[in-house]
Order: sequence, then C-alpha cells, then structure tokens
Amino acid sequence: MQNNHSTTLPVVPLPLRARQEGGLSLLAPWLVLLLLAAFPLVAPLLGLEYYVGFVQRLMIYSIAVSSLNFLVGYGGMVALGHAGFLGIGAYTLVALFDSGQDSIWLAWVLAMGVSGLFALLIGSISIRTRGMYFIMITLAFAQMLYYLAVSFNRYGGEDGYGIYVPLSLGSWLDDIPHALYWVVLCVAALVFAMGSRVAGSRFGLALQGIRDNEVRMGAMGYPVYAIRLLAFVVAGAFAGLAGAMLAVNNNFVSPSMMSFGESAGLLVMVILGGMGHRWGPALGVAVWLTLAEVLKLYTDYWHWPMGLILLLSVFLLPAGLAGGSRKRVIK
Amino acid sequence: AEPIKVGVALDISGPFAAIGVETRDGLELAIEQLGGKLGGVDAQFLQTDFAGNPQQANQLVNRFIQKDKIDFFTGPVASNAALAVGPALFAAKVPFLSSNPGPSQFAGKQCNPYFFGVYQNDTYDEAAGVLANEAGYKNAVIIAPNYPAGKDHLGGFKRTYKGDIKEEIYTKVGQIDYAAEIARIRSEKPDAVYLFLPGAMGINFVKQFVGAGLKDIPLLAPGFSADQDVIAAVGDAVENLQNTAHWAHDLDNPANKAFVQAFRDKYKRYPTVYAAQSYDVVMAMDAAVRDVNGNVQDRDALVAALKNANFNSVRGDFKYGVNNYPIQNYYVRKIGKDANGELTNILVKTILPDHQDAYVAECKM
Amino acid sequence: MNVTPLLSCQNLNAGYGASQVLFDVGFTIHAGETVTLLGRNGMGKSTTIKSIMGDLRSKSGQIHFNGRPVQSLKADAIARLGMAIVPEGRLCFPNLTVREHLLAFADRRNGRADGWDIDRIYALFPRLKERASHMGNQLSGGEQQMLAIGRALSTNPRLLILDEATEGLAPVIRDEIWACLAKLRQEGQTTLIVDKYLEKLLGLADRHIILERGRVVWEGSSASLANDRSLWARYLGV
Amino acid sequence: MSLLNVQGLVKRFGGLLATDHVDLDVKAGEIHALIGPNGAGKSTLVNLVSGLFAPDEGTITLDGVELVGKSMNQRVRYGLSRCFQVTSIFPDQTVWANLMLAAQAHEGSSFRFFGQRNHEAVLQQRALGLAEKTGLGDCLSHLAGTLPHGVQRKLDVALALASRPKLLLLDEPMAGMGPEDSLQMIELIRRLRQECAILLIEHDMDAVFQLADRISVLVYGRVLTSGDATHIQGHPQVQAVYLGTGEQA
Amino acid sequence: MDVIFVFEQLLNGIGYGLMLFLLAAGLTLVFGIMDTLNLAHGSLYMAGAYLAARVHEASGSFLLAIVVAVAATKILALLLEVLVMRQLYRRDHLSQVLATIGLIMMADDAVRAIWGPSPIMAPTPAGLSGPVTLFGVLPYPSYRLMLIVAGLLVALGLYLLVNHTRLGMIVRAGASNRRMAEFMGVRVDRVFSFVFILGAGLAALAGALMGPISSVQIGMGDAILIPALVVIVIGGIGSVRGAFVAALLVGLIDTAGRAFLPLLLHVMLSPDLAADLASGLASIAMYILMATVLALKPSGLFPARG
Ligand SMILES: Nc1ncnc2c1ncn2[C@@H]1O[C@H](COP(=O)(O)OP(=O)(O)OP(=O)(O)O)[C@@H](O)[C@H]1O
Ligand SMILES: Nc1ncnc2c1ncn2[C@@H]1O[C@H](COP(=O)(O)OP(=O)(O)OP(=O)(O)O)[C@@H](O)[C@H]1O
Ligand SMILES: [Mg+2]
Ligand SMILES: [Mg+2]
Repeated sequence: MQNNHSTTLPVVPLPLRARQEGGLSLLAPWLVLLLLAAFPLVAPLLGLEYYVGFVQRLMIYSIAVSSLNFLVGYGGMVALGHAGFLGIGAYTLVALFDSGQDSIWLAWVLAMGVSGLFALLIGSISIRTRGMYFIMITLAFAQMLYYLAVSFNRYGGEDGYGIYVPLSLGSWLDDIPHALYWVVLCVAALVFAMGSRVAGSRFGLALQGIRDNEVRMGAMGYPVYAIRLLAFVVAGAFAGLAGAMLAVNNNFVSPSMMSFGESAGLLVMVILGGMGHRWGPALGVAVWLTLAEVLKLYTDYWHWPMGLILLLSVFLLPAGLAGGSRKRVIK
Repeated sequence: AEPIKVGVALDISGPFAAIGVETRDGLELAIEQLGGKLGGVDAQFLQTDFAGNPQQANQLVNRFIQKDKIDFFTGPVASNAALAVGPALFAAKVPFLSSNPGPSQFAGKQCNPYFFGVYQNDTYDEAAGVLANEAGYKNAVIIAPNYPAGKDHLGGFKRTYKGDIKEEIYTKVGQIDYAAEIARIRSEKPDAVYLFLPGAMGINFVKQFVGAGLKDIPLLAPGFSADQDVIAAVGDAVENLQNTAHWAHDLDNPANKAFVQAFRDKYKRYPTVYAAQSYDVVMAMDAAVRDVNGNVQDRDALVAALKNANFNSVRGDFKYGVNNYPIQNYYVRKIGKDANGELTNILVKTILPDHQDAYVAECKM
Repeated sequence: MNVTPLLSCQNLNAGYGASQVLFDVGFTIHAGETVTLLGRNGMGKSTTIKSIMGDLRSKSGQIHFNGRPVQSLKADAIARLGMAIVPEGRLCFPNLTVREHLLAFADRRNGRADGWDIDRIYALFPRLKERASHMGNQLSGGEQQMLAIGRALSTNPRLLILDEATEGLAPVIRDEIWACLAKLRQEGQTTLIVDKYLEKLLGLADRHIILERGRVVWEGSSASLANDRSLWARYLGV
Repeated sequence: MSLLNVQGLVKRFGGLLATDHVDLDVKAGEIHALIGPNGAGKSTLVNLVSGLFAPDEGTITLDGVELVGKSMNQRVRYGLSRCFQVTSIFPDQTVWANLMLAAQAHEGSSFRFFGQRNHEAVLQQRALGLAEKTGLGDCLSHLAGTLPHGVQRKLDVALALASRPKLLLLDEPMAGMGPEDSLQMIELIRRLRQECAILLIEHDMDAVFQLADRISVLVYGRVLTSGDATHIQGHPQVQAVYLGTGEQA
Repeated sequence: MDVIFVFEQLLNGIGYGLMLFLLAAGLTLVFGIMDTLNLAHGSLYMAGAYLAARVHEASGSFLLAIVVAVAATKILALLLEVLVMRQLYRRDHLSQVLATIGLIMMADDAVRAIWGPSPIMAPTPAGLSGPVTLFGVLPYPSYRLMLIVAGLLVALGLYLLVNHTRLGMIVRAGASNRRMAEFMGVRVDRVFSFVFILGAGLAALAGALMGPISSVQIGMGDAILIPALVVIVIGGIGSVRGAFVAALLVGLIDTAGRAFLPLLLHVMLSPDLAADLASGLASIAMYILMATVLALKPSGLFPARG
C-alpha cells in the first residue's frame, strides 16, 4: 500500500476494461454496413428485389428497438409502452401530410420533437415509479394513446390513415430508386454508432450506474431524476423517429401500431437480441421478424413455433442472441 | 405456361380467426370445384395470415406483388387492412377482389377500377333501418364501438330509419362488460335496439343483454353480428334476432343451392356470409379469366371482364355500380330453428331490392 | 454428553467457482457444546457455515449432522433436521411483520417441549414486541439483528449458528445477547458462534476453532486460548 | 459557527416518532459521534440530513445553507456526503470503475453523450487520488462485489469522498469488521478529519472514544446528552440505556 | 336519473370490479407474492373458460363444469410449473415476460387446434339465466349476483390465506428471500408449486364463471389481462387487500364513466362532441386512474413491499 502521495500514473487502469474489442469486432460494423449498402444494387441480380423493402423495414425496427434497448438495457427502465412513441411519431407525420406537407425530412425531425415532448410529459410521471409499476404505467400511457387514436376521426381512427401520395425526400433524392433505403440505412447506422458510443460516455455510464445502484448515485451527487428522464426522452424521440419512418415505409398508419402487442413485441426483440448489447437490437429484430415472415409461409399455426422459440431462448440464451449463453444477472 | 397467381390474405389467427377460417373454407371449396384452375388455366393460391393486424399487411402484400407477382388479390377480413393494402395493389395493377370489407373510402373518393366490393359496409345498416321502419319501431337505442367504422354503421342505420333515436351509445373497443349500457337501455325502454358490435363485443353484449331479462326488447343487427359463428357462441339466447345481409343460405337460386349443399357435405355445417363471399370471389375470377381467354396480363381487359361479373353468383343476379360496388338485393333474416331443430338464420324477405351504396356519387371513375 | 457428535465435518474443501476457500476443514461439535469459529476477515468462517448449512456445495469431504450424512442434502432439509442460522447481514424478510417472522417458522426441531415460543422471545427482546407489526424492512439495524436471532430460536434448533450476530448492536443489547447465549448454554443448547468480541467469547464458549486462510490452524478450550496470547496476534489480528 | 446545524427536526413513520425534535450541530473540523440504542433514530437522522427522507418539521443548515427541500444531489454540491449502514457500492463493476463513477459526479457534467469517459485524464487522476487516499490501490481491477467486507467498506468511503465534502456522514463504518480492519478504518477516519468534519454513527465504543471530539446520545429519537468521551462514559443514564456495565475493552 | 338507476349502476360497477378481481386474485398471488410475472395467466383463464363451457354443455351441470375446469387447469398448471415456471422464479421480470409471452402464443395456437378458431358457447346455468327482482323494483341478472358473491368469497378466502395463515407467511418469506426461507427449513419449491397451482385454479375459476356472460374465444385472456394488471398495480403489488380495493375502484370508475359521463356531458356540450368525448374518456378512465394513483403513490395504494 502506498504511504506517500505519488504523482506517477500507474499503467493499470485502462486495460482493466476487460472486454478486448479489436480485430473482427471492430470490423464487423463496417462489414455489415457495406453489405447492407450494396444490397439494393445486387438484389435484382439475385431476384431478391422484394427483400430490399423487407430489409428496410428491419432497419427501421432496429432503430425503434435500439431506443428501447437504451432505456431497458442501460437505464434499467423496462417500458412496456414504447410503441406509443412510435405511434406519436407516425401520427405527427400523418398530421403534417394531412395539412399538405410532404417533406419526409421535416416530418421526421418534427416526429422526433413531438414524441420527445410526449416522452418528457409521460416520463416525468413514470420515472417516479420503479420496477413493475414502471412497466405498468408506461403501458397505461400507451393504452391511452391507443384509445385516443382509435377515436380520433380526423386521421381515420381505427381504420387508420393511408398515405397515398408519395412523400418527398427532396428533389434529387426522389429520382434515385431505393433512395429511401439508403437514407434509412444511414439513420440506422448513425443510431447504431451513437448507441455504441453512448454506452461508454459520461451519460451512458451514469445511466448504468443508476440502473445498478440508484440510491448510491444520488448520494454521490448525480441528478438521478434528470438523467433518467433525459434517457426516457431520448428513447422516446428516437422511437418517434422510427415510427415516422415506419409510416413512410408502410404508407399507412393505424392505432394498432400502438397496441399492447406491438409494445410487447418491441420488448421481446430487445430481450431476444440481448439487453444492453450494441448488437442486440439488430439481431433481435432480424431474427424475430424474419421468423414471423417465414413461419407464416409454412403453417397456419405459426405462433406455436414462435412461442416455443421464445421460451427456449429464455432458457438457452439468457443473455440474448448477442450475449451468447452468458448468464444473465439473476434478480 | 405460367400458372395464374392469386394472393390470398386471410386472418387465420388473431381476433378474426373464425371469419378467416370461414373465408378459407369457402375459397377452398370453390378451388376444389374448379379443379385448381381459373378459367381453365392452372392457378396457384398463395395464402398468408394478416392475423388481424393492418400494420403488417402492407409488408405481406408487397411480398405478393414483388416476389410472387400475383395476378389477383383477395381477402382480408377487416376494412382497415383493406385500406392499408389497397394503394400498393392498385399501383401494381393487381385486381383486388374484396372477400368481405367494403370501406366507404373505396366506394367514394378513393374508388379505384382495381377494387371490387361484395357489399358496402353501411348497406347492411341501411337495410336494418328500413326493417325497423317496416316493423313499426317508433324509437330505438343504437349502439356501436367508439371508432369511425362504428359511427359509419350507425350513420347507415340513421340514414334510412325514420323513428326516434332515443340514445346513441358508443362503447370502448374490445369491451367485455356491458352492464352499464344495458342499464341505460333498460331505463330508456326503447321499442328496439340496433347493435353494431363485431366479434367478441357482440357476443358479450347479447349474452349479457339476454341475461338481464330484456328479451322483450327486440334486437336488430347487421348480418355479421348474427351469423353462424355468433349463433354457435351465444346459443338459444339469440333466437329471434333479426338481421340484414345480402345473402342467406336458404336463398332460392340454383348456384346457391349447389354451393350450400356442397359446403354442408364437405364441412358438416351451414356456410356463413363470409364463406359465400369468398366462394363467389373465386367464381368471379374464374369467369373473368375465361372471358379474357387466360390472358391475365392484359389488366385492362381483365378488369373489364371482372366488372361484367359473368358468373352465377350465390347471391343471385347483381351488377356493379360505377364504383365497382355491387347493386344487389338485401334480405332480412331471423335466427330460428331449421327443420332439424338446429339454430340458424332463416330468410324472411327481401328488404331492399337492387340497392346501391350511398357513396357512389363521390366516386369519379 | 453424547458419544457421537451432533455435527462433524471432515476434510471439507469448498470455494466459489474456481477459487477454493476451504482446505480440508475438519471439526466436531457435540450436543450441548458452545463452540466458536474464529479468524480474521475473509478467512472462510462464513464459507464454512455456508457449507454446513447446505448453501454451498462442498467439493469434497463429509458432513454429518445428528448422525446423518448431510453434505448432499438441500439447505431446507438440513434446516428441518434442526439447524438454524442467524446469517451475516440478518436477512429479515421485508414483507413479513416482526410477529410473522416469529410465527411462520415456529417448530420444535429439537424435540423438546419447553422450547422457545413467541412470548419467550418477546421477553428476551422486548423491543421486538414494541415493533410487532412493523415489516422487516422498517426496523433499525439492531432491531433486525434481534429479529434474526428470535427467528432462529423460534424453530428450536438442535444447533444454533450465529454469524456475527452482535454486529451493529448497542453495547447493552450485546450484553443481553451474551447473557442470552449463556442462558442457552445452560439449557443445553448447542451453539456455533462467529463473532469478533473475543473476550466475551472466552467466557461463553467451551471450545474455539481458529481458521486461517481456509484451514483449521488451532483448536482448543477457552482456557488454553486465554493463556496463549501469541495466537491472538497471529491469527486474530488483536 | 458550526458547519452543520440541525434544529427541531421531526420525522414520523406512521405513528412512530423516529426523530423527535432533534437539535444537533457539527463544527468544522470536528468528529462528532452519534450513539444510541438500536432503533433510536440514528440512521434516520443521517437519512434526513442527506436527503433520503424528507423531515416532517425542522431545519437543517450546512454552512448557512438551508438543506430541507433540496434534493440529494444538490446537498452533495453544498458539501455533504455520506456512507450507508449497509455497504452501498457497485458490486458488478471493478473498483476502478466505481471510483471513476464517483469522480465523474464532481468533475464536469454527466450530460455528455459521446466522449469516452474512461479516457478522461482528469477523472483518472481523481480516481487514483481517491484510491491512494483510502488504500485501495492494490485492488483496482477486482470486481467490487467479490472483495472482502473491509475493503468494500473502504470503497464505500472512497465513493463518498469523491465530492470533497465539507461534512461526511458515516453510518457504522466499522460494522462487521475484524479488529485489524477496524484499526485501518479508524486510521482512515483520523486522516480524513483533516479534510472534513465527520458525523459518525458507530456501536464500536473503542472507535468512538478514540475518534470523537464530541458525542451525542440519541434515545427514542431525542438527544439525551452531548459531551466529550469522559462525560458520556460517566453519564449514568447513558450507561443504563446504552453502554451497559461490562463493555470496556 | 333516479335513485334506482344510480343504485343499479353502483351494483354494476361492483360486479365488474369483482369480475376483474377474480382474475386479478390469481395474478396477485403469483405475481405479487412470488414476484413472478406470469402473463400467461390469461391463458389459464381461457383454459378454464373453454373446459367449463365444454363440460357444462356435455354434462348439463354447471357445478361439475366448474370443478372439472378448475381441476384440469390445475393439472395443466402443474405441468407448466414443473416444465417452465420453476426455472423462471429466480429469473428477472424480463425473462418472465419473454417466456410467458411465448407461452401465450403457444396456448392460443393450442386452443385453436383443439377447439377451433370460433368462439364457443358457454351456456348459462338454467337456475341463474334470468333476472331476479331486487327490492321489488330492480330486475337484476341473477348470474351477476352470483358473480358478486363468488368474488367476495374469493377475496375473503385469499385475504385470510395470505395474511393470516402460516402458509401465507411462508410464501411471502420464500418470495422475498428464497435462500433465507430455505435456511429456515421451508421447502420453497413445493410452496411455490402450490401457490402457482392455486393461482391457476383461481384463473380457471374466473374463466369458468365468466364464460356464460362473455365470449369464450381465443385471446379472451389477453383482453382481460391488462385490466387485471392495472388492478393489481393500483392496489399495490402483493397486496390482496389492495387488489380488492383497486378492483372495486376500477369497476366503479369504469362503469360510472360509461353510465353517467355521457349524460353529464350531454348537458354541457353539443351531442356529437359529448358522445365522442364521453366514450373516449370512458375508454381510458381506468388508465387515467392508474396514472394518477401512481403519480401520487408510486407503489400503489397499499404498497406491500419496500
Ligand atoms: N460469493 C462469493 N464469491 C466469491 N468469493 C467469495 C464469495 N463469498 C466470499 N468469498 C471470498 O471467500 C473468502 C472467505 O470468505 P468468508 O465470507 O467465508 O470469510 P469470513 O471468514 O466469514 O470473513 P468475514 O469476517 O468478513 O465475514 C473471502 O476471500 C471472500 O472474498
Ligand atoms: N422506512 C421505515 N418505516 C417505518 N419505520 C421505520 C423506517 N425506517 C426506520 N424505522 C423505524 O424508526 C426507528 C429508528 O430507526 P433507525 O434505523 O434510525 O435506527 P438506528 O438508530 O439507526 O438503529 P441501529 O443502530 O440499530 O441501526 C426504528 O424503530 C425503526 O423501526
Ligand atoms: Mg463472515
Ligand atoms: Mg442504523
């Protein structure tokens, strides 16, 4: 043990961060990005045009799931009403479109803003609760939004709202086939990069600290409430963005986008993929949505194998697909 | 040659699973009777499951269009799903023969040559309104879930009903308990109650209504709230419920007799409207393909042939209006016992002959 | 005193994951004895107790309790044979009231009729009676400690194990507990104690076992421990 | 003037008066010990001062600043810091990560999203400083949860020290420690008094009498008496309700 | 609006509340006490409803139907417990959500395979099919009265079991700290199995009782699960008393929203707007209640754990 105050920095601390990230794991994101970027170009050659749209949808969902992963994995806040923010984003776009605005960009930015605002409102109440109460209060707010949309005649209510006139990405982009795909890819890649980055940032580490020991963080002087709330708002805003993107992708928005089932589905993808892992959302989305797509082709009873897979994944992959068979923290 | 490809969107799971199965059974009977061909050309029927969720519908239909390159599309159960997928199909010039939903949008402003309805949603309610007039009900309470379709349907009823609407009740979507509404009805003492409560909501309501001892107040409903599936679920309590539809299994025409007989032989039960509709849809495709001599790629000709409806429909003769929604008869049915004592809908009379929907004027086609 | 010991451990090897903590630990406790387990922090006292209680599966070795091999039994089965613990950290149930803590597990595991019941426990710790309807998590640290002792007593165990049972207690209460332990000893209660107040333990226990880095390094009577101060410095850090 | 000034503080849990009009002060640079029977309300008092609980009545001022109504993190900014009766650290992280987290709270804003915190030299310096001060230098790379109890307590103190507090609240820092560890902790506390005033709760009378400049005795939520070690040791009521007769190691 | 109408609605509210409580009871037990979130509770409810409906139809005896449904569901639950739940108790809520969503998906498909996709009939027992006249003026469905009685009995029984029996204490102990409970000699495995099966039995009972007044169909459990969860959260997780109070509260507020809000708003607003607003508000009344309660008391009305 030292007995005088030495000023030389020992070399210990940094390599302590056990995870050695190098080689493949550094390359992997770029590789995936490259493959995805090239996909619309090679798809026609392989007769896979249809899958361009499919992959586009996966990427949009991965943004939504990333935002939830941020909240659940890093923040420890299990929100069961995240689809509500998707809905807000989507309806923001609808509202703009309905009033004659057709710029996708404007709609996306506003969607983030509006859903972030809602998240601020909902979060400021929800954040006060913990655990199961948090799960349920977020669900409650999503249900309110759902019923609101159902009885909101102007934008089609339960029937939903079809966006039949194509939206615009801006003059020159509109002329490029699959432009939307690349735009979505850029956003998704950005979100992925941010997700990886934030995890090791001051904010991300503070958030994880609060997840692990909230009282201690408070006693050390962290503004716990503000940090949690900001995380909630950020997650809500990005979910809203994903919602608005989904609206463009589907050319259609309906309240079922905010249903309990959708919220649960997002959570399923987070957990299946691997909570708090940067690859988790992408993997969860890809596996879950592809399964749904494929199994439906072969049997009417496609829920059955899906359910079984979920169940097995809980037992065999406790840390999700990205986490392998590493043990998940037991409560 | 390439077989003709038909994309079929069912709702085999989810909230409309029962209707989904009816739709499929009618479809499969027709396919079987046609030997797997349409107009003599080999045909392939690709099924998918919307699971009652319009959110995924778009994706599934894109698959049909882009990957399978379908020539016809039919299904789904719900209007919102139809609205969700319509535009993509129209853009790809794929004829969309609805096997059930008849949303007002496609009948009016957003009508499209590639969409063919089997009935317009509100027409059942318009028929019910006339029925209420004829039955001499001076006043009525009307009830529907609180969403636009619910308002549309009640609007249809009010369009033709001349009596006094004592109260218009809107309930929560997916509501389970109706005691509060039933108490309101009891205190209003109306001559009749008209309900548009699809699926489980209708079943819950009718069960609780009867349990509350209000059997003396007659119930009126559109046909889809009173078909075999509902009858099977509610039992004797629905006896005497009057409802309106554009088809009945005891409708007297040769095509229908053959269809009902074949269906009962195959599935050992009465067909529902949904089965009849999907059966008709396949027959319509068959006739159209024959009319264009198998050349389904000529979509203009195909659509023209479809519009001619050159086949014997189980609902008897009908023709399409400008908006591709049919001009056809609507009937009153009453739930009662058939010759074997089995509970089913019995045809009462024609209530609206050659009726056309209210939105056709808005259609510029 | 019985010929066969109430508890005997032989060649106990145990640890957490890859790190072994106990090395060939062996000792016996006879019915009616009060024995202490001594050693500095982290020397494996709690680990030994965990192994005996069936909370930690030992890698090898035998444990006999009341004449039965118990090393393959689960914790609850061992407990029902008459072992009760006041664990490190108290572990009161947050959702049970004080009264419920003392009723829920009440038993006569030592087979004696004149055992502990809730009234006797209240008499021992009047503070608990005052807090009878408080939940386990609404107690002060010391109250929780009393409750944990009362809870263990309520099962009337053959062997009572106290792991740092006086931690966080006010000196008066500590005295009460020493008195209580002395009384228990008089009544013939077999007890295994881990505690840091050596002087008290000397007057209270028959025998002492010292652990050093997971090994038994010394075993003997109070008298010989009292006389050998070098042991204290070497193994107990006093 | 005293650093911490508590006046007329009251806290009720339902019908229970856990803190009953307590007046207390801690002067700058002093170690003020708080003793009393179990359940007397010592931890409750610390929780009130630190902001974990809100008082029903009374005022708490630190260096002239009123603390009641301020949030926990605001109080930390005003110079208050605490340890917990039950060790409260981040058991699944390394000691180093624990210290970095503590350092981060007091060096710049936590609302930064992109820079990688672990590369910030200022924080590393500060964390190392903490480690040195508390003698944790040897176990920086260990997972905090697997450390011996005594070391975990030291870490707890280190986390509290990161804010460079004016007043440190220590709730039974010696609990569960053997003689050796206790001595080390006493040593540590003695060193800390140069930096800040300390309000110390402890049942280990050895430690209290060695360290405390002043001792207050809390009984049933009320301050029974205050004074130096001799005063307390000689106080008959304190002996009766708290010290007992035998204890004198 | 007369007194009788108000009274009738009051009764309706209590009735609906108790219906929710019937389902919430089993949930509180398993979820509140064992800290295990079993979203598939609704599937057990569905199983109870289907089994009772089928047995009732075949045998003509409602009582037999209930007994068989509850017994059979318990056997099913035993299987489920051994194969799945037992592994889940110790896992976090998220794993439990994931696994039980999986179970829901499988259960729905299983029911579809066995009984088909259509709703099936659940006959009302002959003796309870009509209304009885209360106080000589108010005809009220006798079946609903029976439900109210059943709900009250279950509430009482459960309250006694959890709060006033040793079993209840042991269960709570095992839930909050399994290891310590085992140290005290509790066979936690067995106790948990018992509780889970009891919870399943309650779910089946709720299903069997609800069958005659609601649509027996796939997904019926999921539809009522959310209100039931709302109930136990408002009440405070783990508190039977809380669930009971919350159930009545939700029942009354929901009913009041549907019964009086339209009348009230009609007086103040235009009919169209009133109808829109009234039904919109009534739809979310329950959620507004929950959000309000949690905003004021973040751990529900009767927080049971710390
Ligand atoms: N769950 C665990 N996982 C890994 N190592 C552990 C665990 N529990 C204890 N250890 C380690 O095992 C060793 C012995 O610990 P044990 O708790 O048995 O010591 P002890 O003698 O009871 O000390 P104390 O006086 O601190 O209670 C210590 O080095 C400790 O760090
Ligand atoms: N959250 C709470 N709810 C209800 N009562 C509480 C709560 N926290 C503490 N109490 C009660 O308040 C009283 C004071 O408790 P406190 O923890 O302050 O005691 P203490 O002096 O720190 O005791 P110890 O020395 O044993 O730790 C106790 O009687 C305790 O039961
Ligand atoms: Mg120990
Ligand atoms: Mg304390």
